[in-house]
Amino acid sequence: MTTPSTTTARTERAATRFGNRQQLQQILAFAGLVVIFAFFSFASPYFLDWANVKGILLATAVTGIMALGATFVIATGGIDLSVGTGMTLCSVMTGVFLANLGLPLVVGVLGGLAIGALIGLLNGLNVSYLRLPPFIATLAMMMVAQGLSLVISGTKPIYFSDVGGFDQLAAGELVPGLPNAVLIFFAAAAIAGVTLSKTLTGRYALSIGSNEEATAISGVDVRRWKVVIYTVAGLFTGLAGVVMASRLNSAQPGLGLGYELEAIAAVVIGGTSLRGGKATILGTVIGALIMATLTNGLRIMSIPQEWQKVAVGIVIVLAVYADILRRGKEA
Amino acid sequence: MTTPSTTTARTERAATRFGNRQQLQQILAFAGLVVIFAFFSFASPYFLDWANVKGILLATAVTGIMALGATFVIATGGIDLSVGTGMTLCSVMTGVFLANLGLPLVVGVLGGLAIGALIGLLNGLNVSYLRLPPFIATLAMMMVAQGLSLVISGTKPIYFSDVGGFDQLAAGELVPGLPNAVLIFFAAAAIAGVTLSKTLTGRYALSIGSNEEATAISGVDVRRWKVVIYTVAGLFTGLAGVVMASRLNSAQPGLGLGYELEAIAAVVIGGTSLRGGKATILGTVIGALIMATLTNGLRIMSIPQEWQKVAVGIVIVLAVYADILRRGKEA
Amino acid sequence: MSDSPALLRATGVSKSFPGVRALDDVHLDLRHGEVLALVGENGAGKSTLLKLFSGIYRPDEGAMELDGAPMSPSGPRQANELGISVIHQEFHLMPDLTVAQNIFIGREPRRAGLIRDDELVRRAGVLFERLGIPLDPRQPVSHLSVAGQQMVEIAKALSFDARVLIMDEPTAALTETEVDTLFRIVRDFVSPRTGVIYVSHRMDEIKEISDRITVLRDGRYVDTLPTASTATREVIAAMVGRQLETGVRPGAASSGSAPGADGREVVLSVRGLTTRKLLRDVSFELHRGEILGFAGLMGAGRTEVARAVIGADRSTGAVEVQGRAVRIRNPADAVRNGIGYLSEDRKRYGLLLDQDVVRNVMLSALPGMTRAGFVRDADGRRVAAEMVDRLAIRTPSVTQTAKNLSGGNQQKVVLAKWLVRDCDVLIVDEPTRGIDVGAKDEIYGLLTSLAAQGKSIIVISSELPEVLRLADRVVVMCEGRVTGTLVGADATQHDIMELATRFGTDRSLVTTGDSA
Amino acid sequence: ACGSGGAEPGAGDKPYVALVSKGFQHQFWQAVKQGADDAAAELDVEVTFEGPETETEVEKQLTMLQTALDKNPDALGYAALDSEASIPMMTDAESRGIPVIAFDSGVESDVPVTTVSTDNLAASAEAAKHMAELVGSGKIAIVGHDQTSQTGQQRVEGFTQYIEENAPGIEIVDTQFAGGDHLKSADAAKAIMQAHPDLEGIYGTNEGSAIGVVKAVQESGKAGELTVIGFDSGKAQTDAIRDGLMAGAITQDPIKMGYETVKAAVAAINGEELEPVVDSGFYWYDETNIDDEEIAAVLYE
Ligand SMILES: Nc1ncnc2c1ncn2[C@@H]1O[C@H](COP(=O)(O)OP(=O)(O)OP(=O)(O)O)[C@@H](O)[C@H]1O
Ligand SMILES: Nc1ncnc2c1ncn2[C@@H]1O[C@H](COP(=O)(O)OP(=O)(O)OP(=O)(O)O)[C@@H](O)[C@H]1O
Ligand SMILES: [Mg+2]
Ligand SMILES: [Mg+2]
Repeated sequence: MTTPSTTTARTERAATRFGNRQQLQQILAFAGLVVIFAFFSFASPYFLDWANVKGILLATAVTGIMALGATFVIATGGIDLSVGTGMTLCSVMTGVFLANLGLPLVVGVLGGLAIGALIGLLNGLNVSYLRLPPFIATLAMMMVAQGLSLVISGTKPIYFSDVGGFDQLAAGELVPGLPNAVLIFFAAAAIAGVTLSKTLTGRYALSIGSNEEATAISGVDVRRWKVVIYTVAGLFTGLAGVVMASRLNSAQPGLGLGYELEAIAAVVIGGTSLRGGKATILGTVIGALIMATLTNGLRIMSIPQEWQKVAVGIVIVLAVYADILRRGKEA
Repeated sequence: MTTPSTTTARTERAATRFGNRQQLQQILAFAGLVVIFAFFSFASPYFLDWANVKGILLATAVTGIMALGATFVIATGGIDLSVGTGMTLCSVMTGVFLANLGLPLVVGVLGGLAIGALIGLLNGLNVSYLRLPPFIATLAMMMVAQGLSLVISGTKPIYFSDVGGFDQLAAGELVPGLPNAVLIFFAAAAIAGVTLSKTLTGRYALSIGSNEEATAISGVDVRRWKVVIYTVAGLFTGLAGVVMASRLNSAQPGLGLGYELEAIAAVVIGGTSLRGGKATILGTVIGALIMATLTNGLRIMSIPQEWQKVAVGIVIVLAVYADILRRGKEA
Repeated sequence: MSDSPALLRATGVSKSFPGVRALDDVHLDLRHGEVLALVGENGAGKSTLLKLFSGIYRPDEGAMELDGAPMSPSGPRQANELGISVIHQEFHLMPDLTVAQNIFIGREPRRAGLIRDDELVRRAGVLFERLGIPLDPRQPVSHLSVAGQQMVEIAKALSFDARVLIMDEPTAALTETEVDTLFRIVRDFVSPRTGVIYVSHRMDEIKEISDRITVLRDGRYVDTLPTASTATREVIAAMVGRQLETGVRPGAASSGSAPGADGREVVLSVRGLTTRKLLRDVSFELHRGEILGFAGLMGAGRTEVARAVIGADRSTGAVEVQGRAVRIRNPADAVRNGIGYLSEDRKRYGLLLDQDVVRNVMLSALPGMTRAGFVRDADGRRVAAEMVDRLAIRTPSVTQTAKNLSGGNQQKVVLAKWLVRDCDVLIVDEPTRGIDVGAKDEIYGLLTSLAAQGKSIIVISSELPEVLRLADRVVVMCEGRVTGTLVGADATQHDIMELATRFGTDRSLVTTGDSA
Repeated sequence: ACGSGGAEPGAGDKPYVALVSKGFQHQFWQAVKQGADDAAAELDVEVTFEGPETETEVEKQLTMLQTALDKNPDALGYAALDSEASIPMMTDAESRGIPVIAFDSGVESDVPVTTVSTDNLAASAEAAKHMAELVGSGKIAIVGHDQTSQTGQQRVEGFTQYIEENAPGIEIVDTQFAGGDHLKSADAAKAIMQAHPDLEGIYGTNEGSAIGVVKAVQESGKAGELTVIGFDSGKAQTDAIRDGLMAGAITQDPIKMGYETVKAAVAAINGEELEPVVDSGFYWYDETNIDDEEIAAVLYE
């Protein structure tokens, strides 16, 4: 063994090298997105137009917010299939609070978030205490939420036309030119980023995903923290529901199925591993943007819809493969 | 240390005792299904009627066959999202072979299977050699297959009305009273069962799912075997496509999305772990039957659609929880 | 046993698992200021006993006391709070988290709810400085070698303000230099208010570090002996319940009969093996019937040579098998060419932890156990039962899940897998890691007889006596290069150490610094 | 340029009409597209046609609408899944001077210059009328395709209302929804038949549902015992009618709908006045009139 001082010096050198490399990686993570953007800008004169970019961002917002929540669950090595219809249930309940019960705007919005948290809480309890596989627990919740949305709404949309200002939540522009929905998405991403990397919730999510047993043996109350993590994820589902409702100025009870797959896809394209332990919020945001940009660009180019599917599939393969090459051999 | 002979005797005796316990478990695995069956028989006089049971079996067949294939992929710790639309593509191609090109029945059917194998092969290559996460590789394939189905069919169904005998493939009754589709499902399950537990393909799938690195170091060509495993899974997708086409006597290019989730759910309800390493075909068959029985029973009871969803969600939680209790604490 | 208030005491504890009575009325007392060694054969119940102290298991019967007060920790967290710190045999690390994050998991310093990772790194740095551990706290644990991981576990245990330090085979993954460091740490730790329980299969270490020795056999308490006045032979006799001959076997690697390079056919020839990370121009030859030892300090590159040869890592250089040039791109190619590799990291590269002994033992040889494409499980069960007997694997049945076996028995299962495969060239990397003295001898005998049958074996080991005992020739490595080849019979520990430190310092414990 | 060539829309001199429909892979929407393409060829305009996968995807459709507007079309055809939700975009279109033609169902807004649609309530009432005539009295059931979309609901509502008001002897014992998936509709219909062995008739509210019902009747060997009434066309349905498995069905005129939409769009671009509503019509067809020229023209394969 070397003397302590040399060791430290060497250690620090290594650390710096390491830090720089990580930064580089994060910057490069944009590459896929940038290439896609560049391609479409070249291919269509309408693409790189603020109105269109705004459209892309707006299209990213709802799925993106859901994906933020899903990132936490996936970080633990779990999966959340209930984000799509759960979001719908939150929309519907927001509708009940605001349009049917006439509660104040703030209360209604908080209520929507609370329903999201409740969905997450139940998922967490089922996973932690009933020891259900996350796939099953959240699949069941997906169905229950879908059913309840229809039951509660009487299978009819709930309109917010009489709830003053609700639509401004998503459509208003606190920052001129940027719809609030996008602003909310970015703010939520910032919060999610800090939560994942700087709070116990995030740290334990990654730790559980990395080695659940070891985490438990290290004295972390894994069951309790899982409940917390799923609840946090549920809060994002709730937020997505509120934003969705505001964007449509209505709660559409039939919506939602299929969104979970898009959200999970955004997370995985962003480089988060479904095995857990590795997750970044920046990746998720980029993943969500890639999906929305692709869809938009192909539409702008008026590619027939059936070919759009084929193209999206192929581009996803290329984008993720490029990302894998970039990150080296680990697969 | 005891002498060799005693030890061996003890070891083998213990193995037998253990074997019995496993058998008991497999018998008990039916419990959830039996309870559900008993409940519905009690709740509706029309449920326990051969015609209805046949209906349930028929409803299980297509998803069940897909789930058989998905079991192999899940055994490796992967996931296959392309089974639903992949099945559709196989239907469509069978239509092209038989209805459009007028090839002989056998050739068309084998062609459909071959397309399935091809889909699986591509998935396998993407997972093995491009090192894409299975979620991404098969998500991309799901989109590509969906797009191609529409492109190839011109977004129109292909009818088999002029292909003599094709509909008998599913609807005929080689065993009187039992539609061939059900027979095919059971035969496929038997083949899948043997393949999973008695061939290299199955054993390596489980080994890879259990510890991929250790399997590789043990001299198993993991990449190549993964390609084989995905291809085998694809064959089942192809079979599902052919059966589907025969049952509808047409290839419906718009169908298929969402079936992948049902298939995966059947696998997981059957006790196969999404982490890989543990899988049984019997479990998958029971899982598929549970799903179909639930849907059928609730419909027979004329429960409104929205409540059906809620009920299915809750019953899935209960069934899987009961299974977990039965299997003890391992979760 | 003495009646003075012990620091830590277990009286009459028992613990059963399905099919196994792991502990049966076991006693243990640890006095203040002592190092108590705990020894026993593989599966004797040592790890299980320690897990009672750390609260991972609850005893079925019996009681435990800390300083005379009854204690029954509800879990590792509470054990830590009571002042008991345990380094378990199996690592409990989160590979995706950094070293610092691993050490302080559950104890993160926070400000306004946010974790202060800089503070974590600082504390880890201070800890490492104190312990003399050359690790980067910011490195993910997945980048560490087994030895590195072991050091993290040690640092983690010492980061608590512990009074009782319990170590379950901490040196199994370490070479002598690190063992010296560890012993320094242990001696620093011991004071009149503290004590250490130390589990090891290395008798010389036990002699060196411990004050008394408690012996377990088949889950039962046998005796507690004072180290100073007890001969190693007696300890071993107490462990195995009979007299056992250990030491150099006549005819093994002894003098004149060493086949050496002369005359015998070369079965494996490696020329100019180079990897991006570490290896520089490594060349050696392996002859039929030869046991070739590889020695070196931790991180010298022995494992990397093996991984490069079997195609697990990318490398350049020429490999010839039986005189034919071959290209080995992955371990499957290697096995096809008759080269098997037993990894030093059994958990990661050796075992299917959630599968049973049969499936583990069959894994490498599976294609040979089929008829018409169908696996003959009866063969597998038979072969597994044979191996259980031959290697004395302690398990209730061959259908026991691998993760329920004791550490040493797991190691035997991995070895069994390669014995079943019967490769012409077998590379064993730390083959006796965690294996008890008696069984070690059996395994040495086994390897020697394999060589006598014409198999060729490469033994990579951090235990110099092991290398010296087995090897016909010894290749010594330092910093990724071969610094010399010694003829086993003439080599001494001193010669090897000199070659192994040819380039001065050792390397860091980080092994996969640039990928991953 | 039939709208599917991938050519750059609006880049040439031709006027560009963007159509955002409620779906694209169903036969019905493909027929609408065909009508639109026909008109495009005839009137020398460019047309693109897009729609979400299912009729519940309000948000997806909105995003499509947004993208369509970003392409700066000369006119926009829009079949709203939810008219409320699209109001801001309608306003946007109006402010940019892009005329909007509503098709299939109306948009509750002054923006659309005209609406080309089928009266779903009336069409399903017509289906009910035939059901009542054929069954006389007894139990019937409905297999619906979509529980939440306007069309899906109206197809059930119009039918139910007619039966309740005009056929006191008939009882609708069950209404189940199966997403318009052929297989799931078949399974649902079978379950209903199982629960009500004395069922006299089943009504399937779209192509997939109707074919599913026929399948179910066939598979349970009850062909001829039940009166099956369908909706929309497609080869499977016309075959079923010819074979006597299905008593008859309602067909809309999707080709005309597409054609009229594009025609109205061109008129709007040229600043012509338009009627507020263009009825694209619906027809009852059965064995007796399936080969009539008028009917054959509106049936699609
Ligand atoms: N979780 C478990 N389930 C079943 N059996 C177990 C479990 N843990 C340990 N055992 C059994 O208990 C016995 C004692 O195991 P233990 O790990 O305590 O041995 P050990 O003395 O530490 O051996 P080694 O020297 O090999 O590490 C073994 O036979 C082992 O198979
Ligand atoms: N977890 C791992 N993943 C990949 N490669 C590993 C891993 N652990 C070890 N290795 C390989 O083994 C090497 C570490 O062992 P190395 O060959 O450097 O030293 P050694 O002489 O075997 O000493 P020791 O094994 O005692 O550390 C690494 O360079 C790496 O190539
Ligand atoms: Mg042990
Ligand atoms: Mg090594």
